[in-house]
Amino acid sequence: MAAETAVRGSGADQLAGLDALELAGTGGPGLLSRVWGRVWPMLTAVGLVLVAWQLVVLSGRWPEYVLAGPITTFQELWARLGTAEFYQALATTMRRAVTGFALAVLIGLIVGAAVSRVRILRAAFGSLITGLQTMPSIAWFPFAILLFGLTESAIQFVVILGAAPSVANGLIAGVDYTPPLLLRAGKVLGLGRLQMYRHVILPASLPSFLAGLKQGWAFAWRSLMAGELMVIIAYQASLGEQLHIARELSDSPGLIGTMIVILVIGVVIDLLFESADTALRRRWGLRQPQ
Amino acid sequence: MAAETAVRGSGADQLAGLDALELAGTGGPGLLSRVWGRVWPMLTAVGLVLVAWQLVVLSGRWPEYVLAGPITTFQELWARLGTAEFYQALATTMRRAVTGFALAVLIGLIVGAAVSRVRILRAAFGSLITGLQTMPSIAWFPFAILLFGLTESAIQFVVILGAAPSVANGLIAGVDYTPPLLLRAGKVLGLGRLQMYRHVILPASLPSFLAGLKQGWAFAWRSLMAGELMVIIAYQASLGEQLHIARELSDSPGLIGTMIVILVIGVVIDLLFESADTALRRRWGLRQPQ
Amino acid sequence: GGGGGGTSAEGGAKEVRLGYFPNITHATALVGVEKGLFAKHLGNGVSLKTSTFNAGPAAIEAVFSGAIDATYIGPNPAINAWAKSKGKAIKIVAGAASGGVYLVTKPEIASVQDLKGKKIATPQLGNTQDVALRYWLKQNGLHTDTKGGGDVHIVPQENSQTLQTFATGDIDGAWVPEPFASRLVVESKGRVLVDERDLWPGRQFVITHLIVRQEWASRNPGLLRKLIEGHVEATRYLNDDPKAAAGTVNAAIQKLTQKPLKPEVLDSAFKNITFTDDPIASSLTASAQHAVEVGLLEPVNLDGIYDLKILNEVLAAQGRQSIKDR
Amino acid sequence: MTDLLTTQPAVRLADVSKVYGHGPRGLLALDRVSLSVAPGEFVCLLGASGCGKSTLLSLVAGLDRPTGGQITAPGARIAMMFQEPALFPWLTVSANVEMAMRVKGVGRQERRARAAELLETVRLGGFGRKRPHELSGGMRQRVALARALAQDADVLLMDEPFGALDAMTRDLLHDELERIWRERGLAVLFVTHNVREAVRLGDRVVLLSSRPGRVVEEFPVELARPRRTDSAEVATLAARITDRLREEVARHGR
Amino acid sequence: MTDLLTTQPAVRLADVSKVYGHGPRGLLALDRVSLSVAPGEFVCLLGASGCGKSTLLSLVAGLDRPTGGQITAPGARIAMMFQEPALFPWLTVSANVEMAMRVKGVGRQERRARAAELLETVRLGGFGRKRPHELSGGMRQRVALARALAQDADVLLMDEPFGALDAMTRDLLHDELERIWRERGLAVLFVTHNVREAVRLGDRVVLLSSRPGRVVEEFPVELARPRRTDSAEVATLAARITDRLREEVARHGR
Ligand SMILES: Nc1ncnc2c1ncn2[C@@H]1O[C@H](COP(=O)(O)OP(=O)(O)OP(=O)(O)O)[C@@H](O)[C@H]1O
Ligand SMILES: Nc1ncnc2c1ncn2[C@@H]1O[C@H](COP(=O)(O)OP(=O)(O)OP(=O)(O)O)[C@@H](O)[C@H]1O
Ligand SMILES: [Mg+2]
Ligand SMILES: [Mg+2]
Repeated sequence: MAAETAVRGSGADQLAGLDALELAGTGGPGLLSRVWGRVWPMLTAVGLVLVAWQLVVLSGRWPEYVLAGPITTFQELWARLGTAEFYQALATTMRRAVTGFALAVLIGLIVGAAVSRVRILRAAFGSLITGLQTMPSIAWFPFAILLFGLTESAIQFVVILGAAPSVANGLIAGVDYTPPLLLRAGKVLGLGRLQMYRHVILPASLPSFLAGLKQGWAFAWRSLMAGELMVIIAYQASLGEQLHIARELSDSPGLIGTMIVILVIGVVIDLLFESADTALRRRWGLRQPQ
Repeated sequence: MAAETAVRGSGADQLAGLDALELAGTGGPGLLSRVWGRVWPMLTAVGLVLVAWQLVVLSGRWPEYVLAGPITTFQELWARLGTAEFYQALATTMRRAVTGFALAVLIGLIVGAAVSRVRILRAAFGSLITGLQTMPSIAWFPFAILLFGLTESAIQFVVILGAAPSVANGLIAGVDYTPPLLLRAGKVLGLGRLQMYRHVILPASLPSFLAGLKQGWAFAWRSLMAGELMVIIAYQASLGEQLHIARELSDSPGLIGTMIVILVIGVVIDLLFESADTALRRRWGLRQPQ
Repeated sequence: GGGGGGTSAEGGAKEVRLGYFPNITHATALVGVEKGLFAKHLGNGVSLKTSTFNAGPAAIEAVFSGAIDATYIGPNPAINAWAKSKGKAIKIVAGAASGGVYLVTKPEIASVQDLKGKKIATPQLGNTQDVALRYWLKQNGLHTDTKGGGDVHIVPQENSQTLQTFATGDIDGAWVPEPFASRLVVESKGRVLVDERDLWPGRQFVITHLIVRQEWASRNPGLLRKLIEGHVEATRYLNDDPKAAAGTVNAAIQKLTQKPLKPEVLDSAFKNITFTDDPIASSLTASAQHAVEVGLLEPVNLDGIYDLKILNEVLAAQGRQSIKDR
Repeated sequence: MTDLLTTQPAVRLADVSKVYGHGPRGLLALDRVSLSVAPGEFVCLLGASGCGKSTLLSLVAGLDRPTGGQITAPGARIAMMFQEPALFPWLTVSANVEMAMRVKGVGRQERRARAAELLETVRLGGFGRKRPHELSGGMRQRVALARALAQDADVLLMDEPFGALDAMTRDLLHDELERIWRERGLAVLFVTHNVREAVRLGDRVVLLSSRPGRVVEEFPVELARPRRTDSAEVATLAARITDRLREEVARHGR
Repeated sequence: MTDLLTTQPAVRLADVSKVYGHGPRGLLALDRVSLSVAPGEFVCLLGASGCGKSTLLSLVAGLDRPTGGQITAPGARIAMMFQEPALFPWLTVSANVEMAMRVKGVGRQERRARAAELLETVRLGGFGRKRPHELSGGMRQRVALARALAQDADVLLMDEPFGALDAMTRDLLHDELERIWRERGLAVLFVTHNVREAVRLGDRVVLLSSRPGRVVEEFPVELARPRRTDSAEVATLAARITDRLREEVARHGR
């Protein structure tokens, strides 16, 4: 008995030794230096773009009223940033984008879940989903108005039709590549159909789903920019409207200014998605901290 | 010596035996039954949609000139399919889509390659690429006309700006997930920087790149539908123009008919991408024939 | 770049690049191109290259970038282009069409006062029709604001969408140009409440005119003269033989859009539009004035936007009356 | 009564066959295999690649259905371990172990406690809040073992659970598995193609032929426990079985 | 001249150190390791997980740079095999083998012929047009071996090449490797943590300590070839080395 304990004890020691040996690793660089490492190249890039732009303007190839220079544009943008209207427009657009996108995610999730798990639905509607993705927003306008009249809902309808296919496709791709081994493991552990979905399939498809979300956001945003012209609601300025009006009025600084706002929003959203993605992959050990 | 040969011989036999044992497998179902398995649910789905549509029209909720029924629509579509003009429009649009997309792929490839491999470019422009994805096409119209005048090139410009970011993003994602082991293997085999790109990185990113292509196509197509209105080249009908005119004239059967054409093209293209994807994954053993 | 492709230094241009819309208010251009009237006046050595647009901004972008030399266009984009370029980019060199704008409402609306609390569509915030509606409501004691509030709710939306929303009852009326006004009447049983001509002195106000790129015009006065000669002949054709002209216009529209107008819409619209070489300068300045008054425009100096010298020379050569530019 | 229970096997396969596919392209993976595992018995299933070992375990676990024959596991709860750990990467180690209990509706507190206890059993106390990717291969397999034990099963199926581990780790895990098996009185059906491993662990080694899988021979292992993989007795029996196995394999190479 | 050449080692490491990371968070993976491999010698490098075996091979292969010390491989072309086959899945087996030659600009015809010959050597003649995923694990590793041989190297580095294979396949591949090594007179540096494998294959077994990696002891293996993994002599030496290794490992568990 004593002898056995000794053997076992030494076995445990050896196991612990092996474990300790396997688990070493060095830490990454600190947060501050990581953020700075991301920010400075961006700033440099922006600087370079500005310089190039100014040079084109200075070349005199086009008059200022055709292609506004950075100085005029930023004066215009700055003036706008000082008005309450700008922030209302921004708020309106972001509200629509976020709610529309949220609905699109919900619908994409349901459709994607159904299509990915039911083989007949898949064969019937799988390609239709991508087909819908290629449908330009303006084609939906008449139907949006038929169904919802001149209301916010009509805008949301267009946004959802733009974004939901991407979301669904992302989920479908994720489900497709759920490792069969995990499904078998789930089954052995006694998970039912719904539990399997909740505990195995959904989490396993998260990375691909996230990529679908990102694409969906881009589609949602573009659809929104178009849709905001369809229904102009009293006392609600919006970015889409501003973009359109700037073009309508041949207002070059206004147009470029609005484009800059759109770009900045796009970049910020991308950074959000990216950090979600990075966090996810790190947590799952898909991306080793290098 | 004889003894050794005997030993070796039996070793070879055993190896061959093991190999033979590992390499068994049953074939999948035949091609015909596979195609049919895909087609009939689609046909059923189309049938169901048609019935639902007819029911809505019959309900009398909206007059026929606001929401055309399937019969009117298909009569209209059929009439169009009988004209040479329809095929010219289709040809024009497809030509623009394909050339624009091809250019977008080329540019996306170059940009994606540069951004994915050069860390500073990545930090500087990575998020900008997604930012560009969210920029609506109409924002580019003034610049397109500035740069290219009223030419096909202006349309292509808009298409490229729509699609190239997706393509680049797909490539970047693919490069990111190129297994480091393969890179090491390439290096040990003596591959130089460019050879590494050509022989290892590009092929390894192909599946993700293909997904990017698919998204890119959707963006390209939508941009094209908008762009075809920006520059209307005399006597060259196009799908985008037809869509717009149908809407402009509140021509419900014309609009729905054009939408059907767009959907069919979208579905066909999706099927092409899907079969490319399936073939690729099967060839690489990523998707086991089930 | 496509800038200035058709011009060389000493006015030795080989082509004239003209823009217009496949639209009934652009009938002058449609007829001029279809009947070869421009080509006839431009002569053998010069080719006419046409571009069609479906809205003003694209046409102005094309003018600004030098992709076209001249275009038919409505009053608003012209004022914008003038204001944005501080009088450097364009000139109005001739009128094309007048009239053809109506307030069409649901039949139950019988008077201005019935409009209270109703939704009325216009093609675009701050365009001529939008300004006209607001100014007219104001004169009738109805208050509006640019945000869509007030006694009457003004909803700017594309004309095509107006057709639909009127049919579904989402809006109660619309202040729109032809052929949309006629379609509202013919297809959706709308009723004409106001003919905008009745609001203007001499029942005349500009709806389409011809603008040119200043840089091009100054380098190619000879080509400009020929272009205007063609324009004048096209206008005369429209007035001399309206029936045949209507057919020509519809044929041209069909060629460009594959969809002709319905005969009843065509007839009604054609009757309601006057084709004239007179750009009706007074209506443009008055409209700009109204826009300032309803708070849609910063005061803009339109002095010099017209250059009718060549037009008047052409008219004089035919023994016709000259046209005033204010 | 007690007598009846003890003589009744924990798992019994009677003439079990399995065909993959249909008709002429079908593949006979298992051909009338009969086999029983007594409660508390450790049976090792040995065979070359593709001889249907995994197929057999899938059938017993209920992941797939036999084409012919019968499988009975009277009242037995069955747990299974795969060649790879098959842990859910998005869950912590503890949550992985708790999964089976969670599905059954066991309360949070109780689950936690039980998982901690099981992790202690596989010598991973204190690792509950790590994620699978932070562990080494050997540790992951131990987590998978803990997860299987959490099912409170009477029968444990193991499909080459230690195939991917290095020799040293494997030796140590053999000791651990033997200890746990003895403590819990489990019936174990252990699949491997490592002959020494089979002899080291099993009460009985069953050798399957290849394609179609058939029981070729059974070797009772009557060596005293604890055994050592590099002991002479194990080597001797292993050499005997190996020769039989090689013969079986070489049959396919000619 | 000939004398000089034969006494000059194929690979020589002198006081090689490697630190991952910087400053206080840095990790000393290798600590002044000195080691040489003579031409035609088969050296096995043995050590527990994380002791720096892979790091050492990376340094020799030129995939990474040492922090201190010197590595000389006079005139040697170096090929390497990894634990996983690391084949390019988009290329056929033959194209995989041809890759190194393709990079060097060898003509198509010649490449083909040479690849076929090498595949014959690893007993995979006729499999050239298959894709890697169509092969079994053992076959893939043999393709990887053929690919390494195609580099016409004098030195072959092998990083646990057979770790993922089953015991039987591994035994067979040991025979094959030994044959090829002897035929070609390669210098082999073979990393493993399977003691029996090291004794089975090596002329010399070098035992590394763990973190920092240091050479603890060298064991010359003076057993006659061909050896059998389950022979008594191999087992005896293996047991000795194992004890030493376990001691080394247990040091980290306390
Ligand atoms: N789902 C399937 N469809 C068709 N054939 C299959 C399937 N699963 C296994 N097979 C075939 O059945 C035979 C037995 O497979 P199985 O996986 O049970 O073997 P194994 O003994 O576990 O092999 P290994 O040692 O490689 O794990 C093999 O020839 C295999 O190709
Ligand atoms: N790129 C790296 N960055 C930081 N640390 C590293 C890196 N590569 C290896 N290490 C660390 O260096 C040590 C030695 O690693 P190495 O991979 O050489 O060990 P090994 O002996 O090959 O282990 P194994 O048997 O697990 O393959 C380990 O502690 C490891 O965590
Ligand atoms: Mg198996
Ligand atoms: Mg290693």
